[in-house]
Amino acid sequence: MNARTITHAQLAALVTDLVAAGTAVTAPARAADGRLDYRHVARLEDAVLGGGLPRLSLKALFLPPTEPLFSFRLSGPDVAIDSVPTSFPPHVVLGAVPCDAAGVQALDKVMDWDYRDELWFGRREATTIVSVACSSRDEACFCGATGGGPTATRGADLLLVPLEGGFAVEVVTPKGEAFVAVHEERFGSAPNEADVARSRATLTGSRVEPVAPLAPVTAWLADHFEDPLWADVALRCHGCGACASVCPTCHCFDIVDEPEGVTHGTRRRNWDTCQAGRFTLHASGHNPRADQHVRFRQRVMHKFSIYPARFGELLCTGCGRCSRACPGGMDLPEVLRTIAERAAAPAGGAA
Amino acid sequence: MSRIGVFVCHCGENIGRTVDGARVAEELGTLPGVAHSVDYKYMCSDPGQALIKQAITDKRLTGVVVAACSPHMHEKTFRRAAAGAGLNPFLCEMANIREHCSWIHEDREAATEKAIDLGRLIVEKVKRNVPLETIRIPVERRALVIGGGIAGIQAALDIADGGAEVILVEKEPSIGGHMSQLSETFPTLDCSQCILTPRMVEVYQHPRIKLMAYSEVDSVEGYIGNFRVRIRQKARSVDETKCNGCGACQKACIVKNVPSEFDAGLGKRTAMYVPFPQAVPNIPVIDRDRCAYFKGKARGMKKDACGKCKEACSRGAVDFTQEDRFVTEKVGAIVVATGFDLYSVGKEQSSPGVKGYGEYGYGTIPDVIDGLQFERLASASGPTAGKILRPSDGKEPKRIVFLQCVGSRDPAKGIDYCSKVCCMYVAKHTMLYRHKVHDGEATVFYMDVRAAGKGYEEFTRRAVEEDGAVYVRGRVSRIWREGDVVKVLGFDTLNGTPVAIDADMVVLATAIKPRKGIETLAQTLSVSYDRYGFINEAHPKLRPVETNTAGVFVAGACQAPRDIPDSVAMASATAAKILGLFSNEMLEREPTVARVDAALCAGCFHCERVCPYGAVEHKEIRDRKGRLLKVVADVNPGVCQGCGTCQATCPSKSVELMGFTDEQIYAEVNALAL
Amino acid sequence: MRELRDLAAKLLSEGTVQVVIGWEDGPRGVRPAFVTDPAAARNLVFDERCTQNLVPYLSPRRAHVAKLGRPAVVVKGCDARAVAGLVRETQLKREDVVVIGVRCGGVVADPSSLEALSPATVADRCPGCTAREPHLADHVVGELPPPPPAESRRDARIAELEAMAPQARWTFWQEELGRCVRCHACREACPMCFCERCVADKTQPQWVESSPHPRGNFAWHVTRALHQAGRCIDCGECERACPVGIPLGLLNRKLAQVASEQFGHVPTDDPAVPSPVGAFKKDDPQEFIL
Amino acid sequence: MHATLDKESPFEPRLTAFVCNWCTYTGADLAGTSRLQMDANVRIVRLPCTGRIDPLFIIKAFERGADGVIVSGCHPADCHYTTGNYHARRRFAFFKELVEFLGLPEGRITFSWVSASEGQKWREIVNDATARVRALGPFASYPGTALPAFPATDPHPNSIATAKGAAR
Repeated sequence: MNARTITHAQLAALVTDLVAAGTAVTAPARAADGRLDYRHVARLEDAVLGGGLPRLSLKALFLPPTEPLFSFRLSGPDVAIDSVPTSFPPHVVLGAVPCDAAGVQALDKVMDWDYRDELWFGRREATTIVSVACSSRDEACFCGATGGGPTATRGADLLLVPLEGGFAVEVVTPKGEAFVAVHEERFGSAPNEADVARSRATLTGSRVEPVAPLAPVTAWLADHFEDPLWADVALRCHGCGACASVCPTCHCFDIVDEPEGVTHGTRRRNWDTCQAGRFTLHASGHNPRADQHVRFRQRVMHKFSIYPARFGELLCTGCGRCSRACPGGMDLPEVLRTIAERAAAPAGGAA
Repeated sequence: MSRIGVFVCHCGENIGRTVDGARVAEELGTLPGVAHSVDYKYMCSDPGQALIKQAITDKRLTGVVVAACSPHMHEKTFRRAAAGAGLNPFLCEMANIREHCSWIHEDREAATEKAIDLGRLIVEKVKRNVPLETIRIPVERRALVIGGGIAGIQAALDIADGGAEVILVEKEPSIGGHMSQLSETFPTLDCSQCILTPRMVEVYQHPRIKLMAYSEVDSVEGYIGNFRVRIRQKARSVDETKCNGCGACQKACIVKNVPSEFDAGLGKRTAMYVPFPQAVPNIPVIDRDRCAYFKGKARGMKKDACGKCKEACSRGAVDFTQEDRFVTEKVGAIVVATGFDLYSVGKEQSSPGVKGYGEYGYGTIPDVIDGLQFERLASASGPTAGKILRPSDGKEPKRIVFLQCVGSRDPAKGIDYCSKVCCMYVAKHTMLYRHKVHDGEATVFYMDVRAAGKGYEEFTRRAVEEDGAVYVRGRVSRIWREGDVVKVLGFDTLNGTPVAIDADMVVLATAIKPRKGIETLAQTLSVSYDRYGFINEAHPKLRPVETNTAGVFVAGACQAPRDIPDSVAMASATAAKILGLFSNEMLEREPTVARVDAALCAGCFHCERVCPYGAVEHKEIRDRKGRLLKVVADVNPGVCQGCGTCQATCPSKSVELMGFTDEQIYAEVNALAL
Repeated sequence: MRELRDLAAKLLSEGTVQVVIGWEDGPRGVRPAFVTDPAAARNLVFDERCTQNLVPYLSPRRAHVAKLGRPAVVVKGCDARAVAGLVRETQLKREDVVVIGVRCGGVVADPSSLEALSPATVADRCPGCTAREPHLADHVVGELPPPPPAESRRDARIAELEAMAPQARWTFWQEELGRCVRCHACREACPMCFCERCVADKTQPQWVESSPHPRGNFAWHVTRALHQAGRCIDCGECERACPVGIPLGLLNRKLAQVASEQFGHVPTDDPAVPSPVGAFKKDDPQEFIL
Repeated sequence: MHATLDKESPFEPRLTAFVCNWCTYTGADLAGTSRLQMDANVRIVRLPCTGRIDPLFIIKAFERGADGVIVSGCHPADCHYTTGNYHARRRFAFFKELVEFLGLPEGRITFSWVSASEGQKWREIVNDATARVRALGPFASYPGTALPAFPATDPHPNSIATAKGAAR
């Protein structure tokens, strides 16, 4: 598809256009405490593009931490149900970080697996995701190892790559193309390919990932469900689930009924995490994942073995939020590195 | 699904006037789980109760809500009715739409709306009620009586005569208490010791009374019917099994100048002593703080400083090596009868907030004495052999001024209450004085003369009319000494004139206070006390001898200032209560007690710290191989009184108060949502 | 540092303990270390980056750590209060753990930070610290470094909030608590949150709604703070663990001020000093009660 | 004072009262027996003791539509269970300081000691608390209660208080 450009001024005008037309624009923006969140913005100046990872990932916009599924009302023997709408007004995400956008796309598979999650796809369809190439990285980042990178387009409808005075606009999907068509007057002609290549090279640089590509890890996991490694690597894990909260791909939820009085209430779904002890607690009191290291294994297995086996892709985009969030100093790249070393060791030499 | 029956009472016009009972019944009838909802004129009447019973049977109700008066009024009535129809009584609850609604609102619409809310709240609670069984606990048919004054003696005798065993603990070397110090008693002027001593001997000889004098209660565990009491028997330094009370040791004792407690400091005693000749048990004790032998040892002397008593004892009963011993007794009930202390007139006060009267010169003017000292002067067994002689020079006082309400009824000094006995004993003192010193003049300063009691008013009149006591209504502002005269400056509020009297002696009727250290004992027993330290009765009118801790009773002046007849009556009342308690093999208790979910309890024991009754115990949880998994809290249902403080304190809500569970309260709050 | 390493190696090789829980250099700053081999004791570090409180690993509910055997734990003065807390609340027997105290001159707020200790980077609890040398310790190692900066940003922030109108304060906290996703990391990282089943996970009845909506979040954060009232040992782990940066330390600190001003209680590493929970004085302040 | 006298004010607050069985509940009974007229806005939940009253009850009452809460029990030293009210007093000292620090205005929650003989005082507590909450307005309208963390994702905005009829 065609590449285009957009100047800062035109981008600002675009945001104003959208907001004026009633389209919500969400972008990384400073919260009161100065940290970045994906928030509604009314003007481009409020957005912080390419300034790093917001606290929570983009997933929260499509699978909110809590959302109502329906409300119910008892009337004599009858139960009346009020459903929530599954179609949503148009919404634009501006400045999605590439690893966040990739997470959303990875989740499309499970959300359309045994049943189609109408709320997820209702929001997905209403939303246009405009990524901005990533210019910030630290030692927790390992997107390259998961097939991504600072200019990866997975999950994005449009990708903005910084150029002097504005951005090169890479049109990734038909939805992105349609978006450009609607706002045609804001976009400029095709960018100078050399400028774009230079900008991309600056961002990617001589980047060395803390982990090698993960195919050997996936292979090793398949037959190392029981391995002494697990007890060792998870000692410092508190089981707090901060990792899952900030993760762009962790998507487990709990369903609860909240009464609002004797006869009515709301059913909601709320984020949950396999890192919590009670996640697998049976009514009998038995817990198949009673130990924290088993719960940690579950998280690694799901991301790097179970999900790939079922859907053909990793459930990790290498954003590194889990390492940064962990109060116990757990480091997923380090764990993956350790596994990769075991995988590379001669058979029988590892365990 | 629950099948709740709702019964809305009109209470005649009482509820019906402001609450539309029919509408309340109709609205509550639409709630999920309500199978039956009716209104009726008088639910507590026989036909009303029959209506409930019939519905329980016909509609197979699983719970009953009676929307009527306060549960304090009729909860028992309706629970009994429910039980009569085969429903567990604890599945029946009341919504208070009379005291809390119809009687306090006039707007019929607002009151009806509120009645519906209150009814819905209880319907939602009752849906979560579970059948509870009355708790039955065995009873140890032995009683502990703490304090060997007249109240304790009477309680012990009455309980023992009723057939139960009694342990009587007295901290002094002899029983008898304050009554043994009195000369004569009002309003009959019979000799105190003459009526008391036979009772003391009776205690000593009673086959079912175990007397433990010179002993103190150390700790109390357990609960009604099942107390375990640890008693400290203080070392007498005399072997009770060998001593025959001959008194040779006392005669031999070289320390002879110890102020006698029994004589209120007016006489002397030896260090090896029996407090008074009629003491029970008649066994001496060594006052180790005063004894030359023990003082020598305390100073580190290698050689025995004395040993005269030991030498004098023909039976070898004196034992310097004796130590405090502890015994543990099981009892089913406890009587607290620790009596009183006198308010100390001087500036030094043991109780916070109470101030003394420096202006009365007590402690500095030897001829200003208190009422108890006067009793000793008037007593035939006292230091003056019953002659009224003043302490300073041993002369017979010709003019005595008596001051009532010294400390009592004086908020400025920190005591608001009336000490009750002083008006009577001051009248008695004036009479005793005139009977012994015929030309003596007795002047009484008083605020009021409170002589309510059989023969009391007549008694005080006699003091004035027959024995010539002069009563001056007013207070004394200052007492000082000039030569051998005690100057008293007061004010006669009836005449509105100052009064100055040159007296030979002044007697202060000081306030009555609970025994020093009563707070510690009360805490040991988990009974409450007022700001002065008097033990609180469970109900000031209807449960005057019970305390807030089941199985602990109170008699005599430790509950409030009491005279002898009051103390004896209370003592007999406690005995009746205890014998009633002991007439059952098993006790029945309301099942409103806390229960711990051992699986969820993390064993932090905050519950133990807040429990007012010490009902929380530690329980070990072990696996099948006997390995200790954890230690959790466990509530003893016999001790728990059902306050629920544990549950509100428990961070994880692992303890539930039956009848007021979290589910029930949540449901009540939830029922109020619009 | 050598003193610490030698002691750890000695305790391990003598068999006094089977694991020493301390700090080591990790991929992102320092992190908790579980040393079972005497030779590995040389990896242990202690410096101003050692922010983490390691005492949560002693909780009876950490089965995977307990499996390693009898532990020694390295504590700063503030962390020692957590050991005292666990002993006080019968979660830990004092004799079941060897406590190695380290003398401390303050730590940084973020242990993965590369910046040196300064008034800008110091952890909120450090200014004015009175517990720089642990008392509840079997061994105390190291020299006492100079004290941390004495200005408390946190107390100033509390005063600032208290000066606001209630509605403005409400709005502030709604924004802060509104970010909560109810992961309960604050609870899991807390040494004093050791319940078998947290009240927030109780469903019959569900006092604290598990949904991260403003209502559920308010109930949770009030409950969490109240359950710490008078018990919080002020290690700051809750706030540090929070993935969305809620200033939980302000709530804890506010209640610590109440405990101190009204009940005379300050956190201590003496297990014999009772917590104000379960205690009362007859003349406790009650001006707020009509 | 009676609720209906306040016709000019359209808002009638709802208050939930958590009271102990022995003192305040009985005091409220006495107010009834004495026919002391008072505002009809308060609904009493009876507990054995203030010691049983959990801050969670108060939070839940607000969640379920209460505009104000009253907590009342025996005066110090009068507790039927000796010390339950002393423990409650500490608990509520912490609770009150905390919720006010979180911005709840003073006056939404009333703490009181009302003995079994203080029917008159109970009426004052009820009328004064009702008047205070009436002046503060509905809790559901308190600013900031409906601040969504994630814009445009939740078609049913929540608030700490139940918006009346929101779930119907």
